[in-house]
Amino acid sequence: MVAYLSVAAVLFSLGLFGVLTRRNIIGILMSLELMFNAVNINLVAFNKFVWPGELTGQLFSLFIIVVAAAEAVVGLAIVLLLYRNWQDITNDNINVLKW
Amino acid sequence: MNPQLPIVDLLETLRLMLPELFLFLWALVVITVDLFSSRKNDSLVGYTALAGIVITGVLLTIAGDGVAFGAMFVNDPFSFAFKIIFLGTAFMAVGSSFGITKQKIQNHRGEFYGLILFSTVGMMFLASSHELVSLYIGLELTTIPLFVLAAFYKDDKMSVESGIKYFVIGAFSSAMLLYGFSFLYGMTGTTNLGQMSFNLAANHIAHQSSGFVMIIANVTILAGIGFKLSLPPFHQWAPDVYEGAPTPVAAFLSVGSKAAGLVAFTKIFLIGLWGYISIEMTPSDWGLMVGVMSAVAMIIGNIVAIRQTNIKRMLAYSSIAQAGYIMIGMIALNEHGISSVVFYTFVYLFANMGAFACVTIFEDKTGTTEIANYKGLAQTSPFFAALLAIFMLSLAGIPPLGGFMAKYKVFAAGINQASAFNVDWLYWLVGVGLLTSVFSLYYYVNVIKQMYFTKDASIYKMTFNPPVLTVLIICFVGIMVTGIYPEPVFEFANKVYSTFAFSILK
Amino acid sequence: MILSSLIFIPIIGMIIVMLLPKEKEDLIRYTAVGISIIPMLVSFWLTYDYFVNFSGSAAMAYMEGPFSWIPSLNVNYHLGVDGISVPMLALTGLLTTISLIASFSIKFRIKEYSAFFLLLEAGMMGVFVALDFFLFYVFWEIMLVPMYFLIGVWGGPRKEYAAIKFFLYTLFGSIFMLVAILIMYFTSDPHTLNMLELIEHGGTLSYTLQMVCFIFFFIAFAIKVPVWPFHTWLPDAHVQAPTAVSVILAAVLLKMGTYAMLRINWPMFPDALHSLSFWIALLGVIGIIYGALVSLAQKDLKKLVAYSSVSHMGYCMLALAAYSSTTAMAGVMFQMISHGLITGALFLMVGVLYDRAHTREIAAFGGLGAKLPVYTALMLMFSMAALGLPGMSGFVAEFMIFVGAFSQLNQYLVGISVLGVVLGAAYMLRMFQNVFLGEFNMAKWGHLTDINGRELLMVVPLAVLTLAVGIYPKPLTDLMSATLENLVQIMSR
Amino acid sequence: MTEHAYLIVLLPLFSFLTIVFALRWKEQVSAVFSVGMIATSLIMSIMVLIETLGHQGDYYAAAFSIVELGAFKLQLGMLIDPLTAMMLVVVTSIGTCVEIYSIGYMKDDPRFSRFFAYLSLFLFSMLGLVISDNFFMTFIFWELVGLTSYLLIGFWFEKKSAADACKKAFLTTRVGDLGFIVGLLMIMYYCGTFNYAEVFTMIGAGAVPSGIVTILAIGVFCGAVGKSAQFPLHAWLPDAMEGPTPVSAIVHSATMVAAGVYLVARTMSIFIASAEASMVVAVIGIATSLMAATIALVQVDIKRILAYSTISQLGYMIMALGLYGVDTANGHHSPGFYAGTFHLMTHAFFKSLLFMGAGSVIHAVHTNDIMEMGGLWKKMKYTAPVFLIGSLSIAGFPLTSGFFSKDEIVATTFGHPVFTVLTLLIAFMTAFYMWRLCFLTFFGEPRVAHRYEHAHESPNTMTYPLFFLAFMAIFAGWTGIPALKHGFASFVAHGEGYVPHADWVNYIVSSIVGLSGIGLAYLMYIKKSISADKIAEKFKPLYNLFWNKWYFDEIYQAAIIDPIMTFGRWMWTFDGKIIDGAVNGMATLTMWWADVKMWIDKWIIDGAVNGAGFIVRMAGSVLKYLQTGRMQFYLILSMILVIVMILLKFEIAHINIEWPSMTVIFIIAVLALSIASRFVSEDANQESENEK
Repeated sequence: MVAYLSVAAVLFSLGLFGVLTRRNIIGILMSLELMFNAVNINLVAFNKFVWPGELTGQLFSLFIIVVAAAEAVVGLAIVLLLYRNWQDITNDNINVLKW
Repeated sequence: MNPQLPIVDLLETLRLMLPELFLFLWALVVITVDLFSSRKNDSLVGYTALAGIVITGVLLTIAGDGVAFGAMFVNDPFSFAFKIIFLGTAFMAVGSSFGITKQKIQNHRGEFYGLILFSTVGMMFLASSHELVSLYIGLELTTIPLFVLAAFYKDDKMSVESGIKYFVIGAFSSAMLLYGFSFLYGMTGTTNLGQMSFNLAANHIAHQSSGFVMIIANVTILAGIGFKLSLPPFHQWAPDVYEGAPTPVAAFLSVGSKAAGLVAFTKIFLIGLWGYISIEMTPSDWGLMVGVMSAVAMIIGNIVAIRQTNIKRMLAYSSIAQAGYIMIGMIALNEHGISSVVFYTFVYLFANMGAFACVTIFEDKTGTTEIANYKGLAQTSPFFAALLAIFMLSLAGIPPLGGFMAKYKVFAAGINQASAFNVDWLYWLVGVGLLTSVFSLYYYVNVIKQMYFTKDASIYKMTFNPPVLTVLIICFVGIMVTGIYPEPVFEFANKVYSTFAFSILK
Repeated sequence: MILSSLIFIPIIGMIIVMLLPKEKEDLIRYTAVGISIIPMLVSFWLTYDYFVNFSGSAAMAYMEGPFSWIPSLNVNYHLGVDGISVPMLALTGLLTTISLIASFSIKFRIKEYSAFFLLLEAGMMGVFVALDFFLFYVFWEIMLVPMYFLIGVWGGPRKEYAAIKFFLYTLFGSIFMLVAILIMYFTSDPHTLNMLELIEHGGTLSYTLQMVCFIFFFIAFAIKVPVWPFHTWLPDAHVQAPTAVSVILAAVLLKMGTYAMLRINWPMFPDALHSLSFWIALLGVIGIIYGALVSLAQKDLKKLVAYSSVSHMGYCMLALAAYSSTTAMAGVMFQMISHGLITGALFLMVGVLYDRAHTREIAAFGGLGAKLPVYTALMLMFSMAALGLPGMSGFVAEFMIFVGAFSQLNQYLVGISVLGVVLGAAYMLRMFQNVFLGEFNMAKWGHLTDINGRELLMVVPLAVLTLAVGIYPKPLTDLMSATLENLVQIMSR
Repeated sequence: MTEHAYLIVLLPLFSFLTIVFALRWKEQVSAVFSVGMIATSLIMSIMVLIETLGHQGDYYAAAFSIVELGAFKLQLGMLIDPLTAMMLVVVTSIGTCVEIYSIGYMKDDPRFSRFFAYLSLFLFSMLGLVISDNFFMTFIFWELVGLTSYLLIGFWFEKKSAADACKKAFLTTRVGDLGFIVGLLMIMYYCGTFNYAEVFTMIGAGAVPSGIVTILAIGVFCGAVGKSAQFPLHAWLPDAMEGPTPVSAIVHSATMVAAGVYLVARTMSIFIASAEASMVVAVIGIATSLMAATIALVQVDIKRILAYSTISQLGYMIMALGLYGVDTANGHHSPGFYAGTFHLMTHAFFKSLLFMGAGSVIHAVHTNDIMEMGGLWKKMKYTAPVFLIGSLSIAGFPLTSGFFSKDEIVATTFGHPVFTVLTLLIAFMTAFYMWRLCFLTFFGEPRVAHRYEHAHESPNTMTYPLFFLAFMAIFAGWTGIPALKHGFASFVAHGEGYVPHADWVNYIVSSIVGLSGIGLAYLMYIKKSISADKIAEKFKPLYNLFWNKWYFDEIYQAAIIDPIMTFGRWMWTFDGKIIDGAVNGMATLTMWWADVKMWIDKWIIDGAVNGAGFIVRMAGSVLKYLQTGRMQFYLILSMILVIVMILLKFEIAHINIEWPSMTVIFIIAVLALSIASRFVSEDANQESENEK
């Protein structure tokens, strides 16, 4: 189980890394998905190894997958808008709002 | 827990969920009405949405208390209180957005109102959820429409920017939250919050220390919710997003979304982790951590707000500070604690929504949100100026307005806890709260100063459309009533406390 | 009923004034004055009735309540008066009316002005009658808002600074009071906010807690008084505020600090009081000397009067430190009343001059005695009263303060404080000489006219009272003595 | 009559009120009214005096409380004893004279009726002071006479000198009152009452520690020092001559300044309980007297000479009372009390005579400078003789009032040789300067012609009072002739009283001293056989010292007034800069904090991003991440804090990192990596931008 959890942790960290460093917003979106998936792995692993009686964890991960998909859709739509307005989706350049 | 699903009484469930279901359907209706109404009839959709909210409110009283879906969905006074707050927020946000639907987004009114209603439905689900999955769903249902709403001026760079920022940060915080959830699940094997606290308590007693995983879970969840509550250090998105988003949306965010965060916080920390914390708040639990965050929130929020020139940013920082005040009540786990949170949020709803409504009116009229432009308004629009002044004073906590009662209640809760258990740092926290509330006065009355203290009359004269006038009057009445005769609200807040989960556990 | 009417008549009046049309300025003025006369008469009647029927005992009279207001916080609507609040009520009633008459010289936004002024009166009355801590705090804070507007909108050149300074200072003090109230509330058993019960309870607190609460309350009230070194808001607020507001500020608002000390701070924490009394006296003496010295250096008439308030309120602090002497306590009350009358009148007089000459610079005048005989006579009288000339209320107050303080406090300290008498004479006479004596500049001030009927109407009652209290203070001491003796007993327990 | 003595006090008050509120515009009516009132008071005073002569013991009226707080009482009450009765007559009779005199003197003044109002108020205060039976009441009227003195000195307030003088008078006496107040406080503290009789009984019974009595007595004496213009608070009295001359005659010579003496006499029972305090009194008295006499030798302003003479004479009385205290405390018998009070009375008459005479002269020649007068004898047939009578009296010419009273003072000093010598020296100087004044004014040739031309005798209203006073200046002293069985000495007495006896040596010595003074003046100013200028030349330093009044004004200005004013200004600055500054500083600090963030963002970071120099950019590339507006920055910052939080939590919870330590290490590593990579890519990015 440690292996599963470690994989999840690595995945989460990779996602975190991506969110923190990607300049392209699409990249950030993808990294976010990685983080969600790390959570899913965690949940499924816990369900399988620690609490095998019920399917709660797996159920939870299904919900997460669905919601993450919905979230991604909205995110991509906003990215589109962003591109329309700024002709750019580089994260650093989008900073009119500050201070 | 019983592995078999309980037999569901369908009618009972329906009754309990009636308001949410209705509002969900009504949101669809609103979008549909927009399709069929003519463009010239510019307020029909809005009134439809308002009517829906009012009807939902009525239904809410019918729904009553109870448990559905195997304790996934619980209606109790706590959820009722927050549902009222959410509906109120939605009502005021919709009410004050008639101006912008006339001018800026006339082609997308239906979607605008519909999304607000969807988000409200999410919040209401959140308020009733008693379980991690439904809590998560509720939270997402709340925020996803808000991403869209923040970016609703689709040709406005700032609005879109605020949308993307809100989106990335919102999604990120969800991920953090979920990561924590996964550990909670791993430790307890359940997603039901009540069960979770039992299991945790057992675990705690068995091992005498909850260990490392618990801390990771604690902190990541706190981070996730911290983003929603815009508590430092997770607060920095708030001013940017508030400034860029359409003003009613910013208002909705500042109250509704914050209240949703509070609900989530309460559910997880005060119910789910109840077995883990102890009433004395030993250093190993979340109390001190939240305390520090709340202190920093009050300090940063109030001090940075002093130098803001844009009223929306100013209100954003102010809302950061207000969150800090609420958290004092949250930390104080006594009879005043949770009821003070409810009361504070209730008052905050009126004051902040009122202030934002005024800002909306002003922005619709003049297209600007700079504080300096409010100069001399007291002479051309005395009613407007007086109301905004009252809202500001209430936010600053001057008696006999509601804001004072709320602050008093919160500080009373803090002092009570501190004196009952000799928690020294809680005294200091309350001290910081009081001190920063003096600072806060400076920027709140700065607006008043602009409006009143100049001899020259303003070049603007405010006009009100009926819904926004209604909103303003409701806010005014709300503030005055909670300030002068707050007893009914207090009584209800106390009922929330007495029926609240942890008090039953105790 | 009668105490509530003192609070609510001004509030109703405020609403009436707000409903009047903005253009009818005279109507608004007269309505405001007319409304303020009612609580004034009520407060006079109350004083008389108290004197006749209740002055023999120390118990609260005309108690209203406790009616439950916010049961979940144990907040009650609880009013009552005794010998120390009754004179304050009369003072408030009288000076509000006088100030409203003085406000006839306000020329713009009269409706808002009058409304704020009436709200202010409600707040002041409330502070003096509240017996519930929460209620007290609410009234205490309510006054800040109208005061902020009154200074900020109708004030002088640096009004914004002065207004916010006043507001922030006082609010800063209030938060300490709030903490102390909460501590008192939660340490009492059963939890209560009733001042009378808390006075009983306060003595049983541990020494540390008493000290903390005492100091917290003290900061709150000391800022209001203002005790050196919390006084710096005062000159700014006084100088920038319009005349009538300065009058109210000096005559009533400052008194609330000392009143609250006498009502709350002192009796509630006897142990803390006993160990801090020397330091309080020291602050008082510093205030006396310091205020007088700074007054001596002033170039602006109003500022001079403002700083003289610091000095005069220093006497109050000195006397308050002598908690076990009834004489000193009576001295405090007398000083409060007489400072209210005298300084109020002085501000009015300065305002009268300012309305005509449009300057307050002492050096700009000279020899006005030749041109404005009546004005000069009145001003002379009030200056003399301010420097403590016998026959005026200020003398009785100062004398009782000295006698009381001398009997209990460090006698060298009191000896030093007597210096204030000379310094007080020095700044008052310096002002009087430079403004009224000497050669008259006909070309510059030839157009000045003597004091007119309306202005006499507002100053003469104060003059008469100053003299009456100074010549025959016995009714006033009779009014208060039972209460004061009881207080002294509580304080020295 | 005695039981209605309060009417004596109240009539002038009534006169004041009537004039102020009713008779303001009717000048003559108000004058006559006011004279009528004071004359009635005079008649009643005489009746009181006669009654007092008739019966033994003092009369006390029922006291009337104005403040009553438990044991603490402030009362008003009457005490009629011989001293009071004598003072009542003195005050009212001189008051009547002065008021009549003023009708003529103030004739053309625009504030004529106001003058009478003030005078009435003064008389009210003075009589109240005299009649009082307790310290508190005395203090009240004590201050009120100060007020009226202020008003009367500043009567011609358009003159800057008058305006200055009235302020100076008030403030200087107030300084003395300081001590008086402290004395009162001690009396209240140690005796618990202000009533004279009770206080004296207690002190006499030794209920108060003797050290305390000394301090207390000196405190009370401080009041007298201020009011009676004794050293070191004498400087105000000469300046007070800026007031109208009738005022000088009554307020600043006969009555108010004598109030200090009266106070010491009244409270003599305190002084006899403390030899030290009495010695202080005596020394102050003689020092004042000597100093004032030396100054008077060289002055040329007629009123100032009289003023210094007044100070000198008051010093005499004080000294006599002080010596009485010393002697009695030591168990000796002394005529001091009798001498002091006796001189108080005689001095009141002849000094007011002199002042009014001087007023008459000034009225005639319109100058105060005696160097511009001369030969007025011929023009002023009435004034000149009475003035000379006054001068004889003050010089101690045999059989005048001054002769008897001064002899008693000299007699008092027997047993204190230093005092005796000084007293005689002062008597000599007094005779000299008074007659220098007379010779320069009335005899010789007119020195300024036009002054002389316009000189004329004064109207009757002015001269008749002079006649009366001249009569008194000669015969008032005869009440003290030792041959009388029931003379002044047995009437106004302290304790068992003093039986005077004719001391011929004393009479002869003092007559010689007085006459030689007159003779020297005659030689210098009539015969001119001794040149005044030469002597002045010879003793230049002394002359300058006297001429400049021992530099007291300058010293006070430099040592007290200037420092206080400077200190006041300094305090004001302190107030604004330090105290207020501290408060505002806190506010500024808060603001500054809010600003810092914006400032860094605006200038350093944006500046760096816009490529303004390499170093700035390097710094900026670090600081840049403080910039808000970039969400990844927010996230990084918050994640760092999350990590910190977790680590802190570990630390606090004492948790050993177990199996999932990898997770933590990973997260930290990831964060570190991400931050580093941001730097690298940022720099690379910027360099590429720069290349473009």
